[in-house]
Amino acid sequence: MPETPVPAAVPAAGAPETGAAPGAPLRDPELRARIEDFLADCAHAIDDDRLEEWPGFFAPDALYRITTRESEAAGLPIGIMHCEGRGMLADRVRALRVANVFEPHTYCHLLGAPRLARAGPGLASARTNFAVVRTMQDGGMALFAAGKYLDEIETGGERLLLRSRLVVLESRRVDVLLVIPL
Amino acid sequence: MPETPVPAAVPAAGAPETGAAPGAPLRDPELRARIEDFLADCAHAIDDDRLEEWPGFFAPDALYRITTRESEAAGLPIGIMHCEGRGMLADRVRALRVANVFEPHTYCHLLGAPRLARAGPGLASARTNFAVVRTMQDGGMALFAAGKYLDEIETGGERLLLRSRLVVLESRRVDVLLVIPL
Amino acid sequence: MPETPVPAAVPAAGAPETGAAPGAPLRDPELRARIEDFLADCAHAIDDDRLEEWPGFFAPDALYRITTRESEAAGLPIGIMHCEGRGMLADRVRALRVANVFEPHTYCHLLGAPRLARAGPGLASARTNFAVVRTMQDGGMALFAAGKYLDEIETGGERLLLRSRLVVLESRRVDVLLVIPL
Amino acid sequence: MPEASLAHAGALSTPFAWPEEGVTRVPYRLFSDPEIYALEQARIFRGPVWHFLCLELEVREPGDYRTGFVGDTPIIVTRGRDGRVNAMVNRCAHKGALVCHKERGNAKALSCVYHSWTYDLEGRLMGLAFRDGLRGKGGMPADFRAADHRLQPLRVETFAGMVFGTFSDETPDVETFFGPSMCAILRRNFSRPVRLLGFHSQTIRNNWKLYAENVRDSYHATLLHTFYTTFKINRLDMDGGIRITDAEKPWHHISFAKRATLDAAAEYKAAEVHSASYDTRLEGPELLDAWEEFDDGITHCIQALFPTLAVQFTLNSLAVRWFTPRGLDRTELFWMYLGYEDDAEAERRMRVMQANLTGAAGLVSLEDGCINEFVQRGTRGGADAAAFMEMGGKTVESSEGSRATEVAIRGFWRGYREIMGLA
Amino acid sequence: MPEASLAHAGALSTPFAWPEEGVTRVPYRLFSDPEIYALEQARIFRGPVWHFLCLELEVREPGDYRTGFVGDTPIIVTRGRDGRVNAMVNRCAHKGALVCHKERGNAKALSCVYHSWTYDLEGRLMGLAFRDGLRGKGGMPADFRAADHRLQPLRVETFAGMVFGTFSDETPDVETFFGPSMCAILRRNFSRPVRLLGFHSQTIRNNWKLYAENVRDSYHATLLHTFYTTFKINRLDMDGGIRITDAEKPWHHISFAKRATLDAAAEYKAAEVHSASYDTRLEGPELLDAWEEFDDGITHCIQALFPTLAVQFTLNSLAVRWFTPRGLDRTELFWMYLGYEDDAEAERRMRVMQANLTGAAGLVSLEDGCINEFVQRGTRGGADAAAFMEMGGKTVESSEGSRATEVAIRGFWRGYREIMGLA
Amino acid sequence: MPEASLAHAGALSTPFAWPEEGVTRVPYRLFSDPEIYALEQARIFRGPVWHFLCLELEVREPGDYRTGFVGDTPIIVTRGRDGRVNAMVNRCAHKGALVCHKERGNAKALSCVYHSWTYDLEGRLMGLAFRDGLRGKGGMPADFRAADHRLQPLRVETFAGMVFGTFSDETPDVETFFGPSMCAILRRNFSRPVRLLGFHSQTIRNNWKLYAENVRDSYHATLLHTFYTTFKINRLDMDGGIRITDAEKPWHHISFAKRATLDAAAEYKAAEVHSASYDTRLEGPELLDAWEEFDDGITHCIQALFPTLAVQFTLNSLAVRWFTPRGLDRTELFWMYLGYEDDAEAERRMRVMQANLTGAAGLVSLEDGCINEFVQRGTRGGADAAAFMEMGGKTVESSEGSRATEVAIRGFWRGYREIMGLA
Ligand code: FES
Ligand code: FES
Ligand code: FES
Ligand SMILES: [Fe+3]
Ligand SMILES: [Fe+3]
Ligand SMILES: [Fe+3]
Repeated sequence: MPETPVPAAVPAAGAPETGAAPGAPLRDPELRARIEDFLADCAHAIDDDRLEEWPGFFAPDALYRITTRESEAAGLPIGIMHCEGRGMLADRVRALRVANVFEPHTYCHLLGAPRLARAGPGLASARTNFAVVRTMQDGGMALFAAGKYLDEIETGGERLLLRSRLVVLESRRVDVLLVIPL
Repeated sequence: MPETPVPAAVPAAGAPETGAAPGAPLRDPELRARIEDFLADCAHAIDDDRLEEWPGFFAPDALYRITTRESEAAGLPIGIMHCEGRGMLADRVRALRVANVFEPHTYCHLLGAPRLARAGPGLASARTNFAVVRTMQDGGMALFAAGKYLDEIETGGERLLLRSRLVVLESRRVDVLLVIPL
Repeated sequence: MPETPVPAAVPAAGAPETGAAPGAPLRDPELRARIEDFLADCAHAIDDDRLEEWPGFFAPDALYRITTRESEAAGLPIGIMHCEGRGMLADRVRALRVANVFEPHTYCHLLGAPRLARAGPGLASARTNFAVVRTMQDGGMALFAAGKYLDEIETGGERLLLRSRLVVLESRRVDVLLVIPL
Repeated sequence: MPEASLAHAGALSTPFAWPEEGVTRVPYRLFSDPEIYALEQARIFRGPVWHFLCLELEVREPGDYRTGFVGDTPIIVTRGRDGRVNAMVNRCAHKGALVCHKERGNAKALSCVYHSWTYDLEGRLMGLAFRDGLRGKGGMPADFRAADHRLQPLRVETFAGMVFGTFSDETPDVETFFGPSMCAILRRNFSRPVRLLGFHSQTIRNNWKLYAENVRDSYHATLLHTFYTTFKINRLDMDGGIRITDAEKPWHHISFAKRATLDAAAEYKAAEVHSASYDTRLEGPELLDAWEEFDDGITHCIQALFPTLAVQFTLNSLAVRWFTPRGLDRTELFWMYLGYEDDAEAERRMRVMQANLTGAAGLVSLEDGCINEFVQRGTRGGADAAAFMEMGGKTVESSEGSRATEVAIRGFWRGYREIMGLA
Repeated sequence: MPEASLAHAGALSTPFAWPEEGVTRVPYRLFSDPEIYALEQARIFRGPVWHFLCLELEVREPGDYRTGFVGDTPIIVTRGRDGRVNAMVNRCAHKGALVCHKERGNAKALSCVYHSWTYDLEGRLMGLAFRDGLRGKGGMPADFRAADHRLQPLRVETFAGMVFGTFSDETPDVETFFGPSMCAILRRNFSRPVRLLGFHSQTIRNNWKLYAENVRDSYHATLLHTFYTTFKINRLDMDGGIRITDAEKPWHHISFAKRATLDAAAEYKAAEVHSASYDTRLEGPELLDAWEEFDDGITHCIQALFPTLAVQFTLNSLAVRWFTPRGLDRTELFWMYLGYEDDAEAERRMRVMQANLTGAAGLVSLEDGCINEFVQRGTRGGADAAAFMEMGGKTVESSEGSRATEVAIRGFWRGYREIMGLA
Repeated sequence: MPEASLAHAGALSTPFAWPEEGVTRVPYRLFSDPEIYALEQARIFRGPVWHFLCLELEVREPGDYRTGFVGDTPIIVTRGRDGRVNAMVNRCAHKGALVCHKERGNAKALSCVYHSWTYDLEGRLMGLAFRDGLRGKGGMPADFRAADHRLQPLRVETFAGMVFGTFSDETPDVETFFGPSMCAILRRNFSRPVRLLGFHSQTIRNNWKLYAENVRDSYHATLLHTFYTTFKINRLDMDGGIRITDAEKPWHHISFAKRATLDAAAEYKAAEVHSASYDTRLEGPELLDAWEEFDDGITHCIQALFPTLAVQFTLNSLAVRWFTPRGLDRTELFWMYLGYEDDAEAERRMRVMQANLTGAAGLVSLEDGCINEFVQRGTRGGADAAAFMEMGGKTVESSEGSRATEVAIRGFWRGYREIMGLA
């Protein structure tokens, strides 16, 4: 009972070089380098448990959501985490530090090459596949999360800032719990 | 019973900067950026289930093979998949859509930095390590494939095209089945 | 009983664009490309079992250490491997070839984007997250190691060379054994 | 040991004796013995109990199907042409393949991909390929009767938008099983058409019964989930209590609290509640924006339905939570977030925000993802030891005035012990 | 339970009774009971059965060795100096270490790395380090006799380029075991020297016997593998049939079809074959380029040899397929693709292309990677239920005229039941 | 099968009989039978044996705690206010949760996060939240006595900086258990305050007893670990031997060698030692820089303490190694590297360099990471077979003159058999 319609033959062109990433390609080497470093820094801040720095990567009114591929496809408004504004990000970090109870663990982010594009004046978009390896205090190590970051990055200011980050997880199932941001 | 011969001492030079990748280094920032985006787009098209776009990343007479490290070392002509020409790629996609039966699942590609080189006029070579995380509909997530892409990329035209892609898997054992192209 | 002190609010600035990586950003496209290729070549030499080439990526008096996140945090001088000078790296390779007994297996390195910085005249620093997928001869494939490379790279000469590489593993537990260098 | 061998407690290779203190004691062996697990499959999951299958809205249209599990047994729920909801085992009558290998879909008929045996939406065999062979050769023998073969059906009842199924003919109807008091509150929660707002699941590394206890444990919330306490969303010093909804069958319960009635009690200072260390200013206070949705003043209400379902209305967050054993020490916990079709945009927005409190990353629930694993791991090597649960006394009866009690947990074990036939 | 405890069906902690309908019924318990698995190791894998070990070409030269498994037991196959093929358990006579820890190699002798006990290529202990200690201290006692210690040998026979081994002295010779009719077709396939063209494996998540059924299931191919049907490579409306090669021991069978004889039958329209939805134009038609390789008109031929081997010649694709249990619900399936040494380049090219049809990514075989898992999962919680297999009747006899039958599967179970001693 | 059921060998579902040859034979079933594993938990890990818990330096300050395992049972070790070291089961007296879920820390009291039951550093229940409910409602019944509830304590003794614990009152004191000769050498090694230099662990894929054998196997080192041999760090042709430290209870032993006495023996040529192929020039010879640290000439000394501890002094590398079962075929091996507080910088540097020889990546130890797995895998399907260990004779007695013997392994099995009660 295959519901999928029979596809057309190979698309004549299909502009594969831009693919899903919207907007014009972003090829300025300097800006590419800055964004690559920025994305790496954001991941490393989490991996190194410098979580208090993490909200600083976002614009004051940034949107940060973690959801699943399945929920996103279904257009469901509730995912797994939903923060509006840097303050809510900071609240998450402080809850983790002082309120929440969980077994100590660390993340190691593996980022694929970010697919960059121009999304408007002073705005870049990036789609970055990622995987997060979680390690428990006893040395137990596992692939905890995989998915993609869909980012909007403000490039106008002196420092780059995330205007929005949508984290789309491949799996709708979380192993144990999610407390350290992805 | 170690069959390996005793190795010589450290090679005097061994040109480690080029290593296995053939040809001259490719350092033109613009072309590097185009190829990086191209490789990412090709992976994202698969990950996002835009499979009908996938053959469009290949030249009309392209060669696409999936084989294993062990088979490649033994010089065996039969690997796991062998397609000659864009048409066979399209047939694979259409068979997946309308004929083959399997449990729904998705891929998430993680690409390492591509090692680029000039392979001739209008031709670049790329060796890219990759891992593919497969997620089943019930949320079960696992490392499905790891290996390397050995690509020949036509850089002469307005759009980049794969002249050939050899996918060399680390493992000779496939978990359950392989139907979505790697 | 949370020992962690209550954190301050969001750091005013926190220079997230440089984060943990020391020194000034390194944005010269040519040098970035050379270093990216160099790091990939070093990983590919191991993955392709060209281990005899591996010590050639290091300066003659280079320091190479593998340790764990936990040991590093505790400032313990003994990690998992400690080599001073290219000679000890070569000894490791030769022991692997002729003396040590283990089941054949291969590595596939997945490197994240290296976070580069200038660390002094003719010296660059790089922090690169990595994962290593280990595949046994029977096809058994698993995430064997994840962590970060903390590198010092000599950029003055004709060829790049590692002055030091600190491999910090996420897990303090090794699966079975570690004989092929990471 | 084969599942087949464990229809009765008498079949256990090691006899089980419940401690004489009764359900104030629970031997840890119950969380680590594979024979007990097999026995539960027969007595509880295939026994005289109503099991939550899905929400009606998941099979809204005729032909909609949705797969799931009752214990280890794979299930299909369908909406028939006649609009009625059906449930059957997802096991082909031919050779046992999953008939539906997709989690959701819509189909005119259920066709097994292996040999194309095809069933109607009630699970009756409609036809099979090459039944008469080809050109008179091969095919089924003359005495083959399609009517003898069908997908094993479950009894199905829907209530308040929820679909329940049971394998047993003895199970009383749903409203009797859950009791009028429970059904009343469920009607309150599902008084208007609901819409799905979110869905995800968690793997928790513990025996399913540890989560069943956790849901009924009104004693832990304020101590473990300090975010709750700190932000005064739910504390034991609010008016609230535990209502055992059926004194005869104290398997289910309702836990409720009225936020407005908070009257900070001295015991909170005494209690080792480490939330004391947390100052209560939120930088993003909109997180807790809420409105009085009902006039009974109840702002926090959880209904625990035996064995594996909980419905919660916390502030304005309506969620259905259920869990499925995935082996002796693994359980999958499902979260389904709901709103009403006619919610105003501002209301939906608040429900979305409040969802941050619960689920796999919930500010006040994430601890439950690991705490039951801590019990699973803590009890290793302790199969002969037992839990001690006398908080709120040793009896099983409603505790309208206080939630500093383990009465609801004792109620669960009362039901468990009875159904399992563990003397 | 220790393997040691299960030499006889009588040792099962839960007695097993086969349904009175006989092999038209197969209780699902057989796929989920660890004691049955242990019993199979003793009765089938260490019992009076020939097991495929490898191809002769894998141990071509003297000193070549190749490791593998018979059931759970690790095995070494060697080519001796005398050119004869030997097989022995890969378990050192000293303390049980794997003697060969590499999958393949060439060695003058087999030396265990742990304490350097060294064996000749037949597995006889040749020597051991420090047998007499050092300077007369330590070493083995005076009564130690090297001749008392050796690697446990298997009986070995080679046939048609294949190496078979058995643990039992009762097993009749290979040609008797498989029967003349089977041996004839194997000779046809291996009439000329073969060359290895490809090799890979799959992990399938099902009990090994579900794949054994699958290989013998001539009823499913046209229905599940719709690529087959669509491209008219193999359909039930071609001349073809099932040959039980030994009426007394109906454990093995040959399935064959003649592509040229296709005469599209009405039943195909009737059958719920969803391939109908697929138009048959290939954009890369060279995929199916083939030539008439034999004059018997047989274009599709599968030989299933009890218990875990299949040889297939589909169009021009010659492959040897075998599988090994990796636990109760895991099986490893191996694919070895062959051509003839004297193939013309164009012929080899066609074999390479046709390999796209089979294997882990095979356009007409990939479904078998998951379908047996669907059965494994569908039968969970159903240990007391059984499969129903009366397609093509209830008997076990050749069905030359039709493959719309389950006769070959019933034949497998006849053999299984007999060897396992399951009354 | 529940752990609870296996307090005695008589409870085994399959009777076990040790071969008449005694401890020169070890049935492979002992490495693959889950019931044996469960029996070991009761008889050995919860039995009359001292188990290594940690080093004193890991709980140096009052309030320091460190968690670990004795077999499968989770443990907490604490340093009390009174400076004494305590050990208790990491299982809350309330409902069994891990009381400490962090591996290390310092705390005034041990507070379980689930319901805040709080224990002092000796494990006595100090208080619990809402014991009297709130405002007189809820809380514990009148007859609740805190004194009836505590964390299950272990007996603890410290010796030479090591902390040992036992569950049994029968266990004699530590010095009696290990014997004067063993204690003397331990005192030699820990004569001065030590400092932690390194710590990591390995997962090895074998039953824990295979590693226990490996540690006692003086016969394999020179043959398997060819780096040892090649660089003449430890060879059988140095003066050295095996000292069984207690003839009555030959469970423990000391293995020693004097590097300076090497007198290359002809047997090394004879022996199939593949290190012959390795020329001995190191490009980085500083790896082996060492100094004479003791005046007894002993340069290589391993103390194996029943059941799962080894202390080693190789050249100048002092390490404590212990292992914990993680299931039937998994074991975690821990390495802790030590130096003395008053080491000179040059000395510490040499200890750091020499650590390259051992551990998970040790040039002379990495083989032990896989060799026991080779035995685990080699013995699959061989539950009825047994290891043969007559090197150095059939008795269990010191072998001062030679290490070409398996006497220490036989000693281990003597103890194992006695404690397990396996006739
Ligand atoms: S198993 Fe479903 S049709 Fe055969
Ligand atoms: S185990 Fe093979 S030589 Fe000892
Ligand atoms: S389980 Fe520890 S306080 Fe309840
Ligand atoms: Fe909770
Ligand atoms: Fe098939
Ligand atoms: Fe060793």
